[in-house]
Amino acid sequence: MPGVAALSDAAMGQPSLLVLAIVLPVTGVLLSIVAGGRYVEAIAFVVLLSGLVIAIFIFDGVWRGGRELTYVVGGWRPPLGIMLRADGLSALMMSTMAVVICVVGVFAHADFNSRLEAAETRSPFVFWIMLVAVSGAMNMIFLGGDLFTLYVALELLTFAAVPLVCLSGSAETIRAAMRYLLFALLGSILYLGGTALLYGSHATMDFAVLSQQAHLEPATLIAAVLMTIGLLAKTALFPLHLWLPPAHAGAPAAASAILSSVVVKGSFFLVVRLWFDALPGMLTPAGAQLLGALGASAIAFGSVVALQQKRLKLLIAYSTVAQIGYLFLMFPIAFNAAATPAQSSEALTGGMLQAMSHMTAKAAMFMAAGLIYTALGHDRIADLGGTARALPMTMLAFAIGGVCLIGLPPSGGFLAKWLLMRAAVETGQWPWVVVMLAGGLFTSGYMFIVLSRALQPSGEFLKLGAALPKYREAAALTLALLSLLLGFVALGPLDVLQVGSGTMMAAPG
Amino acid sequence: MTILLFTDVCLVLLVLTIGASIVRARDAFEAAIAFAIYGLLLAIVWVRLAAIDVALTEAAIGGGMTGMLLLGAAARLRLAGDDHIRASLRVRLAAGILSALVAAGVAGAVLLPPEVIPTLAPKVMENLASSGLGNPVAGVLFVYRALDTLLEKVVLLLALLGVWSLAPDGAWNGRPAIRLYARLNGTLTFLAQLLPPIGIVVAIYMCWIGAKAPGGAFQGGTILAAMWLLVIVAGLESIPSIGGTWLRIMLVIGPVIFLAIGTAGIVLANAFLAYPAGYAKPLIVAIEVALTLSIAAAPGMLAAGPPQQEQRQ
Amino acid sequence: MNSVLLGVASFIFLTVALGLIVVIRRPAGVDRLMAAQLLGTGGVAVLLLLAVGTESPATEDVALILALFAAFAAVAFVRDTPLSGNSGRSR
Amino acid sequence: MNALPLFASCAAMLMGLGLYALITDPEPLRKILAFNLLGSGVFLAFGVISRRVAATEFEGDPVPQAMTITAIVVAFAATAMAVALVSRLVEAGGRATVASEASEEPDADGGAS
Amino acid sequence: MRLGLELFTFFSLSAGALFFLAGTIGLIRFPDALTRLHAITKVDNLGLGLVVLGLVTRTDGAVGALRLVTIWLLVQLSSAIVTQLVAGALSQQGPHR
Repeated sequence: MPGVAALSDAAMGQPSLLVLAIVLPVTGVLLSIVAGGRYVEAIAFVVLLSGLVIAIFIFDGVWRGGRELTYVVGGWRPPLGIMLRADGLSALMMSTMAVVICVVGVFAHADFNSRLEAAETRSPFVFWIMLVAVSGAMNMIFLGGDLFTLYVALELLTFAAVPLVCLSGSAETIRAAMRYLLFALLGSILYLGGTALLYGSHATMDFAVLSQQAHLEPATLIAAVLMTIGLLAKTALFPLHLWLPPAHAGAPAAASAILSSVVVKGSFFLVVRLWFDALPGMLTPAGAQLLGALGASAIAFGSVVALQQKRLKLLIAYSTVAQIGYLFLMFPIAFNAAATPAQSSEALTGGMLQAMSHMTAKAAMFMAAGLIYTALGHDRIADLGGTARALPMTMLAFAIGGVCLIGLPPSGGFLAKWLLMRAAVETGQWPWVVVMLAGGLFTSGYMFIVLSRALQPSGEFLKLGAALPKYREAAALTLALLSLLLGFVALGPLDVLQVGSGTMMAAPG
Repeated sequence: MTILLFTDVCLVLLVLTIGASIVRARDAFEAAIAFAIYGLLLAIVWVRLAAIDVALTEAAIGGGMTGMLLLGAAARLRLAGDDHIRASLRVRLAAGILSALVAAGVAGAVLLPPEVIPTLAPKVMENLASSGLGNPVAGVLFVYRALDTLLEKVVLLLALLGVWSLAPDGAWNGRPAIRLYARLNGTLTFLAQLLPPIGIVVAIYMCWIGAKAPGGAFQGGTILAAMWLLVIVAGLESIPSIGGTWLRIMLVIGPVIFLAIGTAGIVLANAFLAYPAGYAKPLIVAIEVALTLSIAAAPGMLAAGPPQQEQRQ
Repeated sequence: MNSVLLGVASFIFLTVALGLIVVIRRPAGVDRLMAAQLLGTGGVAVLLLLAVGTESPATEDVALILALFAAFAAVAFVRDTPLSGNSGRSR
Repeated sequence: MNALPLFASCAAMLMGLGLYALITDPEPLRKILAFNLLGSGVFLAFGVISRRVAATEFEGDPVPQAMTITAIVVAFAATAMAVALVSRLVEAGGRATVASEASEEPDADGGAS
Repeated sequence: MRLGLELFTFFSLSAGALFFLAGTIGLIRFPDALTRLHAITKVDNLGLGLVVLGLVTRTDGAVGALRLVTIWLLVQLSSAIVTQLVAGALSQQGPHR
């Protein structure tokens, strides 16, 4: 049913697609609660697939239309009402997210098959509903143009993500979930505090209105700082990363993939929106340098700790800590006093591409690690010998994901880092280039450790605990290949990022 | 009027004192009782800020439900034994500086308002008449910012699923292990028989008056939830199993009707969550009634906790 | 006359505040519960006086909810007080 | 006769108090309480901002009030979920602290662990 | 007549306020929990009753008056229950300070 609605609407090419991208997952969640466990997986698939179709239509509309799609909810224009907005950033992120979440859904089928059970069981029921909820919350974050709506969306995302962390129910994962929840709550309440102050100064929550009204004055600045700190706590940027590794490493593989690749991007996306769209030109070079320095520290810290990990999933989780650092390198580059609008925009493009590459690559790597765990019954790096021979497809997916993280051509990671570095060089900011190169070396280091272990022949015949369905390996490989091929978006779709990002060019620095 | 100013000074000092006593309490149980007091005080603060809708919400949720929830948890925790460890001096010092900075920043930002106070109040009032509502807060919640309100209901449901997801594997579809009042004496039973009818009347009144004066679905629903819990705690009714069809329907009925009317707006009023001209008020009242039912169910189940293996009665 | 009402409201609030500040320092949980009860009754009185004194009838509804929820802290308290075993709480 | 600066300072101080307790108190339940304190400070800031309008013809700005109501409900949901996690943690055995290893206690500026 | 009503209100409210004061003093000064319980539940309720009595004359019509009385009865009820419950809990717990 919802799928039909999606198609007919899309055929009309209406901006009401934006509404559908949010209404559909919400409907899915509500329907699943009533329909019960046996149907949740089917509902999730319908919703996620339609979500993918909707995302593609929105992308198509934005790219070919060359302008942002907007939808005024309830017919009340901002500042009184709420406006949904799809610009190049949101269209690209939304499509990538939709692909990732669909593939992870396919991958998760084996772990959370709900149709076999006679009665509703806990983990499939929770997993599928939360997966749908994550997609809805992310769509809301990508399309939202109102700071307070985005607060609700952030909470939606948090409440969908926390149960995914402790799906297994062990004391360890519950502790990780608790820690995650506390950080996330702290983050959202600080964000809300900033929202209150912004409303106090400007009587609006809308990005577009704010960007015209806001100017550098203490209250606005304090608000923006509070919101940024809150969002950084949710994004797990060093030194607020403490919750991430246990939470991401302890969850089931499919959940880890979603948490690490998709969920942290939600709050990151809002940081970008805040500084680039809502308060353009307000991030002082010093503030931008600070964000960059935190990013650099995250790269250093995450990589060094990743190198010391004994378990594969923890290694990948710490690699996420490091990769999140890369995302914040675009701020000092884009907000440098010397940067021309074109260079700022190049840095932004690089940063968003990094986010997309990490989304696909990290999901692939977590899925591969999950398969290895299923097959071997453990994920100790030291005992991975022979895995490459026993599970060639899985290891290939893992390796390709690593290639993207390191930033080798033609991967999306390469293009992202290349864009960032070029912008950095052109604006004379050499230290960030060094940081990125060093980060790449570190990444190669821990990838080498894992791959060299996996390529070693094992002493005895490697006994696989369980046979892996081919489609699961294919799912991991699909996303890995996608991350590899993301480098080719430079040939076309990447200029969609320019759509609607005109506001930030008003006053860089 | 200066006497009120003096009272406000005392009110603020009292709020801060109780707030500090929450932080400084020796154990979590005492802190939780202090928090229930704090919630009641905040309701008075909201009255002083002329935000009656918020005062009602705070009295029902902050003072009532959250207090009850935290008291229950603190008691369970106390049974498990808790030893109060303190953070190191270095941590406390750094936290103190950070908190002071945040407080100073917020104080600075709120205390120094712009010369012309920016507000949406005139715009809200201007357009309120077309919706037929008399309560501007309800107007914001259900007309201008209805999307937030709808999503917030989904947040409530997700939190409930999150709580349920903590059930042991075998206990799914069981009943939440809410703590009952252990002693068989007539006092609580008496209260649980007498108070709910009054509460239901008050809840209906709240829901009904919400369209024109402070009140509404949130407050009405929370009162219903509290009454329901009271009846359960007194042992007069058993709590439903989380798999119960009726419970599931109750939980989603509010958001579903909200969503349905909102979606119908695409066709009938040319925008999602828009109301056809002339029908705004009855539609909003319908949404509020349905939401009241869902809100009665969701916070009640949230406070009851995850289902348990052995079904204690 | 309204200023008389507000004056009485202030007076009652001050006595309640005084009681709260003294009681909240006491160690026993029961005393804190009594503080809640004190605030329940006194708060209702203050709100009613404010409602009539400032001519905002909706404030009476806040008092109504306060009255309705006044018993809840106590119910939760007696339900959750660990009675058997050591009663260390009371000292 | 304007008490508004008073409530504004109160909001800020509650935020500070809540933040301090959230960072320093190691027990999760008390962290939850601290989160609620912090939240109430933020809500009061909304209230003060709403009430600032009283200088004009309006009693208060309904938009921040409506947002506060939404946020109070969300905070309640968060509290319920956190409480359920703590209870489960206690049942699952072991101490109800959030730190996984005592040695791994986060640093001062590490926020709310 | 009007003056009489106003005087009635004035005295009623004053008396109510004094009862609240007395209740608080009792809460602070009484030696043990049970007597303190007396102080706050009984005396404060009387105070509230007097306040309501004073206010009834100031409300317009029977509905407003009824609402006030309902609120008072509600507080009465919950006070009575709380006293019972807490006293029960205390007596099971043994002697107190």
